[in-house]
Amino acid sequence: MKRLFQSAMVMLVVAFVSFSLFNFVGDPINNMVGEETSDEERAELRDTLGLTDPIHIQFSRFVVNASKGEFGISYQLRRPVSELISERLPATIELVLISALIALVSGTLLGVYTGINRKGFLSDIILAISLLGVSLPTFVIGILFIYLFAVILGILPSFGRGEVVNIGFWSTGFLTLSGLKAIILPSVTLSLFQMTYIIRLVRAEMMEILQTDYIKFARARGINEKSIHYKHALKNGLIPVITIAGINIGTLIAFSIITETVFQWPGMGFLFIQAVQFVDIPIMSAYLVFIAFVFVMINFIVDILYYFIDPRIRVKAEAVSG
Amino acid sequence: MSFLKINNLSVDYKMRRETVYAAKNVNIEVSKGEILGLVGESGSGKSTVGNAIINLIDEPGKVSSGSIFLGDINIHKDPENIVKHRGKKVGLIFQDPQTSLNPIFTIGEQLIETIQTHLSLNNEEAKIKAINLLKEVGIKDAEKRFDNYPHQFSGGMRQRVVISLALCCEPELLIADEPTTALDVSIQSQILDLIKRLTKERNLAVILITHDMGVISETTDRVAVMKNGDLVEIGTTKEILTKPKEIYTKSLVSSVPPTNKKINRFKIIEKENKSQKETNIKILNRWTKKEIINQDLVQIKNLSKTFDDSFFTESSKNTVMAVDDISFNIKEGQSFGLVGESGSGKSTIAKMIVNLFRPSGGDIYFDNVCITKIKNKNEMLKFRKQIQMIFQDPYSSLNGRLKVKDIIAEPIKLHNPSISSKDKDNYIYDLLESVELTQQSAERYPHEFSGGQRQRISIARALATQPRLLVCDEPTSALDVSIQAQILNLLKDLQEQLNLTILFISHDLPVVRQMCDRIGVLKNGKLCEISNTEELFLKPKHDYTKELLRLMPKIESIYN
Amino acid sequence: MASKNLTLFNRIRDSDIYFSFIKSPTAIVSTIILLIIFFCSFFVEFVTPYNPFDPSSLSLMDAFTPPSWTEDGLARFILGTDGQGRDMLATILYGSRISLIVGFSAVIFALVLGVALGLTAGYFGGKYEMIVMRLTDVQLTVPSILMALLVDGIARGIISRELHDEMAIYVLIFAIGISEWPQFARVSRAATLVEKNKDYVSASTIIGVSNLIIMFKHILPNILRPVLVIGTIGLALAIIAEATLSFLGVGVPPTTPSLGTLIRLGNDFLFSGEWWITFFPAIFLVILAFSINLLGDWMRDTLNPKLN
Amino acid sequence: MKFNNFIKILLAFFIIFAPNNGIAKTIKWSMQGDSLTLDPHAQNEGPTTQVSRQIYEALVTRGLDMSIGPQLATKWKAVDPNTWYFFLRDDVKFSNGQKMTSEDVVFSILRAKQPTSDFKEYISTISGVKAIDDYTVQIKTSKPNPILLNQLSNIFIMSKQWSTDNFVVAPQNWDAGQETYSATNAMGTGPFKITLREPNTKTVFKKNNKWWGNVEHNITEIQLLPIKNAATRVAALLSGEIDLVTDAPVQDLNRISSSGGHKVESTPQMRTIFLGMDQAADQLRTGNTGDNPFKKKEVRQALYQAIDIEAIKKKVMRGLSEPAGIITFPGVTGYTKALDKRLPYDVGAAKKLLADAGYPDGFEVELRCPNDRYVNDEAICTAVVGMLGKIGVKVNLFAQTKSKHFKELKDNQGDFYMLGWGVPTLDSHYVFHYLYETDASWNKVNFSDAEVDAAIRVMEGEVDLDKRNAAIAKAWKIVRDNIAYLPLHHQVISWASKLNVDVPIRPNNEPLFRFSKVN
Repeated sequence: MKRLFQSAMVMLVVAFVSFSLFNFVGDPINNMVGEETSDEERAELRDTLGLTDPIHIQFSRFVVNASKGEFGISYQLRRPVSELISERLPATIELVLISALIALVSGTLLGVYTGINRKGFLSDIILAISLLGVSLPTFVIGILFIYLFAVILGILPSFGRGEVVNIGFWSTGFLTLSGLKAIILPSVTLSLFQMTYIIRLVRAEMMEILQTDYIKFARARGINEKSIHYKHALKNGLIPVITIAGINIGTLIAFSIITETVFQWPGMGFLFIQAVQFVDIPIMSAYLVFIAFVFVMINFIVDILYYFIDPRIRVKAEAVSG
Repeated sequence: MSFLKINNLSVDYKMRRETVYAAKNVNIEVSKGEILGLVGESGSGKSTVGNAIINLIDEPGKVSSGSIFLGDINIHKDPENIVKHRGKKVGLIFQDPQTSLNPIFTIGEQLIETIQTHLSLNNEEAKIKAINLLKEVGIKDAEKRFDNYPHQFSGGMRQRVVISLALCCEPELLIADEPTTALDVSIQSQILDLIKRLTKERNLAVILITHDMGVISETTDRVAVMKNGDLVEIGTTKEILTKPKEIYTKSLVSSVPPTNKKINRFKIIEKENKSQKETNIKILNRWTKKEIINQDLVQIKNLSKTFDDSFFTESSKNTVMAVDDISFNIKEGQSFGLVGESGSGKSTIAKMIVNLFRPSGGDIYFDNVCITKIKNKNEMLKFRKQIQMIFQDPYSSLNGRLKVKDIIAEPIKLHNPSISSKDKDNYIYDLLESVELTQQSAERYPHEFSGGQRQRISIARALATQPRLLVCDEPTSALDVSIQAQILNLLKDLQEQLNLTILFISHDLPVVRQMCDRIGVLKNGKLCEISNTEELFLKPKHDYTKELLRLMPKIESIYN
Repeated sequence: MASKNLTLFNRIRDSDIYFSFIKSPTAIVSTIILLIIFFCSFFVEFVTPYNPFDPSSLSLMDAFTPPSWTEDGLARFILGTDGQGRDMLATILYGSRISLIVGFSAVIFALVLGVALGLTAGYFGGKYEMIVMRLTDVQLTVPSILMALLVDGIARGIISRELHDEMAIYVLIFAIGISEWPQFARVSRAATLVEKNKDYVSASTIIGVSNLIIMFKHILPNILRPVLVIGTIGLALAIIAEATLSFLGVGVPPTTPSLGTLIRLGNDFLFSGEWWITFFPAIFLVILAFSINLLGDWMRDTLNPKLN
Repeated sequence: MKFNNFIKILLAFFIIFAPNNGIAKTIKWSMQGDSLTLDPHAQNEGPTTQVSRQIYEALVTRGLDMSIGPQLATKWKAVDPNTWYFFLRDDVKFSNGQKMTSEDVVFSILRAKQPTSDFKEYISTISGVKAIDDYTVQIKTSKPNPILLNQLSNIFIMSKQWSTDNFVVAPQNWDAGQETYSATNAMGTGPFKITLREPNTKTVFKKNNKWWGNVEHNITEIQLLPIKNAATRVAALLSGEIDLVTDAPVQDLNRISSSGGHKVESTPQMRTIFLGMDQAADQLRTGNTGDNPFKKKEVRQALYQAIDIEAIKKKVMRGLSEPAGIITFPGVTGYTKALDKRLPYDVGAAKKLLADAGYPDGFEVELRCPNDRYVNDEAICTAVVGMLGKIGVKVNLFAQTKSKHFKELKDNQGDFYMLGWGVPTLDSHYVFHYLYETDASWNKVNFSDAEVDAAIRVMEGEVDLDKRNAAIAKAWKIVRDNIAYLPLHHQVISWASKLNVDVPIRPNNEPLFRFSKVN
């Protein structure tokens, strides 16, 4: 309950920020009409748009509209923002999900490996590469990939989503070969940066856990190393990974802006970056609210997952409720 | 015929500049049904030996030589094979039951896994065995608690679970590394009784690693004394405690505060220690010595403190009574002891007296002024000057980023801003000498000092404001027994010469007996009884006091 | 004075950090590389005779000169020239200076803000702490790049365009800094919570030292280690973030290009054979970030703070 | 077991949904921008027209050689200078099968004159449209209009029935962000029809089997896949994902043509790039001298002569530009080689002119540039900044996206700016009418000359070609001597495609897929 309330507060704050964007960054009327519009027409428009109402009424109207997904009309593309977003949502979601999957799975696996084999040659290599990964800006990786896989080798597409299939309102690239091929480079590019973070975090976590008394005690009981590593240590080590995964997805959505720009991926990030350059406030504020919503949802899911995975939290909650 | 034979065991740590020997040519034998005490101060190598037996030494440590026989098998011949003996032949218990269990598996899962690692039992059989074990170590409702997670057990219960885990595959050797240090006295005795019982019932060979001579005296059959990696002396417990041969053992034994009598000073036998004479207290001339007037300096009236428990649980607002309606007085020049187990509220009282916490109820009077009601900062400063405190942990009580000089200068400058730089330096040197440190210490950083020396710096800092009341919160519980003796001597000297009033807080009854004139016994935030020291020890009134006295490990028990 | 220096020197030499440093070739190499980069970037006027931002010194006919070791290269342009005839090496160094200024300023801004808030939050606790920590939560809700884009977008909206170009670098510093401060706040709060409960703080309180002095004289130096580690890694992140924003075209204006801007501009020539225009700034950026990260990584291992 | 099932389901999906590309002849076409709207009257803008041109047709049209020829009208005649008759084909059907008649033509022309139309000024001289019979249309103009046919070639004919059915009788109100059926759907008489429209992502054209014309192409499908980033666009072409790029970056042409699988075609575009300087303002908005140096012709000439256009051609344009002396190009009535000759590049002379004008130390000004409109627009501006720096004029470059650039220019925010001008009518009048006439909509240098204005009136009303040409020549001489603008070059456009894709290049950058082949 407390969590829910906090989430609602966060959403409200973000909504207020984006509402302020609307109202205080430039004159919305100026953004909507041409310079030849007369002052009377402007005043009339202002009135019909309700911009003369008191601020709290405007804000509550904004919140109501936002909750219905209405953010007005893009200044640049002259189409309803809700439509633009819903058109591009599937592309971003698919890209982010695949990247998150790649980053989480490979990041965790490599992190566990390097955490356990601390001194190994392979571990050193993985760590060096992961450090390089953190040092390589996403856009550089993207350009490199395009050059290598699309131009020189010609095996993977360099832009776009390939063929998409529409299932209801959702357009998916997962059901065609070209769609699947098209997602490889962007998703790998997007995941690399996150993956290296996860490797390092999981590794640190594993190393710390392997130093703990209970691991030592397990060793002293003769539990074999495999079980110690992959049962005792790993399960403990995975708990923070859930949090990481949550943050990870959010960050991926943000970083998809870059990837989408480099690979011309028709998603929301691409839309957003153009909006920023054009000061297209409706799109910017809608995007902001959307991101905040995603984050709140992720946090919520993470909390629930914690409840199921960490007995310390679960038992406490039960004790309180029971 | 001894069961365990350790021959010429050496363990070394390759450090960046030199190789440190954590154990050097150690020879120990233990028979079945026998408890061997392995005693020594911190850094003596006692835990290293324990861990070395099953090759559980942390990097970069290594067993460099020696052999270890379990019965006829030299288990160190093939280091790979030791894994097989862990848990199966040798059980190990660590100090802290809080961290010894994997928090996300139920104790049942951990037991069954361990059992099935070594014994070929199916799940059902393993479960039956596990539950029997839990019953054996004294866990009630074993069937039900089998599926509980470690955090659902109290500290003592957890240690029982740990013991059951160590014993579940019926090892023949049990190594208990400080198994009761993290536990309260009452629970300590239960665990020690359990170990003794199991030793007999299962005919175990046991190595009990501890620093506590009382525990040694009450529990072990034979004792091995270690110092700096060397085995100093080994023999029956009685021999060692009553007729130690080596000078180190003698000093160790004499440093232990006796439980049955009050002595004036501890005898310091260690040869390095040159200043046996009474401390030269140079700061005396700066001290406006108070007349000893038979008057209360501190009056505690109906003091209470509650903590919000919302810190621990999310929703419900539980409040915990840490201190519950406590009243006592301390006379000027007296030393007053507060004893109690962990969670009894003794430190909370100390923190309220030094005004770190605000009481939830009741008042504290200092020199007949109610200091809990002071709001004005400058007014408060006057009392801050007169009440100082010495803390338990010498490692955290000094700011590692400051030189000793600056640490001690802080209170001096704060309470006497006009002091000249030269005068200040001289004062610092005087203070250092008063706590038996050299002037050169002033230029060094805290990490260059040992625990005992740091505690001295702590004392020097506390004395810098020339306080009338010194609150000592477990000042020696983190120190080795020989150092403890020195610090306690120092405190006694200072108190005598400066006519300090001391509030001495400790869980350690023998220490309190040596230090205090009057004692209050605390339990769960309530004061059970207050009486003069000798009266309390000889004629305790409250049941809890009696219980504490009964359970307190007594080094003298060996004489009986 | 001399003796004081000596003791400081001795202290450094005796410290574990120093020992670990000279034992770690990666730490030494990355430090040397960083020192060279810092030196060349900040004293670029003395390192190279060219000033790529003085339009009158440029000759368009020099444009697209390849690196000096290639067939068509000219000795006076070691790494070749870009499409405007600017010497690549000079352009990169000037660009790196801007990247470094932005990176350092952003990190310092984030550090000061984050540590101040985290320290006070950890120290005072209560409602204030709750508000600060909620704030970091909300702030973390908006990922760094997004935050920077938003700040930039808002700045474009409210600052006049002429001012915007002048302000761009400050906007950028603010944007990157504002997205990094929660890290510092969290780490310093966590460290403060640990330190606050240490007895030396209680000792100072009992002596009567004021809260402000306790926080900044006693606690601050003790929480600096993890903060420095975060700061080092944060520097690499800030430099990359700056490059990314500039690459997206919302960073510093092209008239004072940073490394990211250079890569973006050079990217147009990736396929046309003039690879050096994008390759050298990119590799320079990667070396810079990699060296900082190597150093940060070594610091993390050596100082071994628990970062979370 | 479970996983296997999953794979089976996945495979099944593939079989169902995988596109069948075997027989189809598809052209994948890419450029930087996308059509803004499919409504053919809502936006008069390059890519929008390029897309509409494949679906919609006009009464007359320009062929591959850019000459005007019949399309929906087979012939036409002017019975008097203000009355025209157009005789329509009787075999034209819309792609939905419905017959096209004069009623549709009348409807469409009137639609293009409505307030929400972007063509209302373009055809402002049309005063009346009338259907004489099913296949004859009468058009009346308010004054003699020598370029009516030119104008009509850009007015696309829609179906009245379809528009009525879908509530799009009026053009989409683009500025208000109106959503109409016509903005996302198209139904015309042209050789192709649109089957999929994802704005800024993908537009699919399929062959219109009901087209009336003689099918010369062999294309079954066109996919328009806009790629904003130039490098990505080239990468996509090189990797074979794209067949045709109609705005290939000049620096990549070598790389593309040397790939072995691609070819590059270039042709001078009907567009001249130039710089404008506000000559009317009393004080520059971005200057540092407190006055307006551009008022002085010497200053304008100094700037002109300081620009090394050959260096720009060689380094920035890679040889693909034609240095220009006037803002019009070969093929436009009024163009002559002599007019197109530039003043010599001469830094010394430029410095002297500047000193003579009273600015020996130069001055400061901001140069506004688009960065995504013309070939290497920003790079040209950067080069100009450097060149002007050499004569002491400190130019601060401000480059931004085209939509903002043009909008702010329209709002009179520029002192010094870059612009490009094409002449779709191939007549000098178009240039004068927009760029030189007093208070003309794109005359943002605020040039004003009574003689030029008078000459423009002659161009509009004079049917005697000799007199008209004389007026044009006179006007050109005046503006050239005045240095009203700083002409830079005529743009050369380049199309790059796979070797097997044959799309004839056209100077107006509009592909005509009905003449295209995939081999």
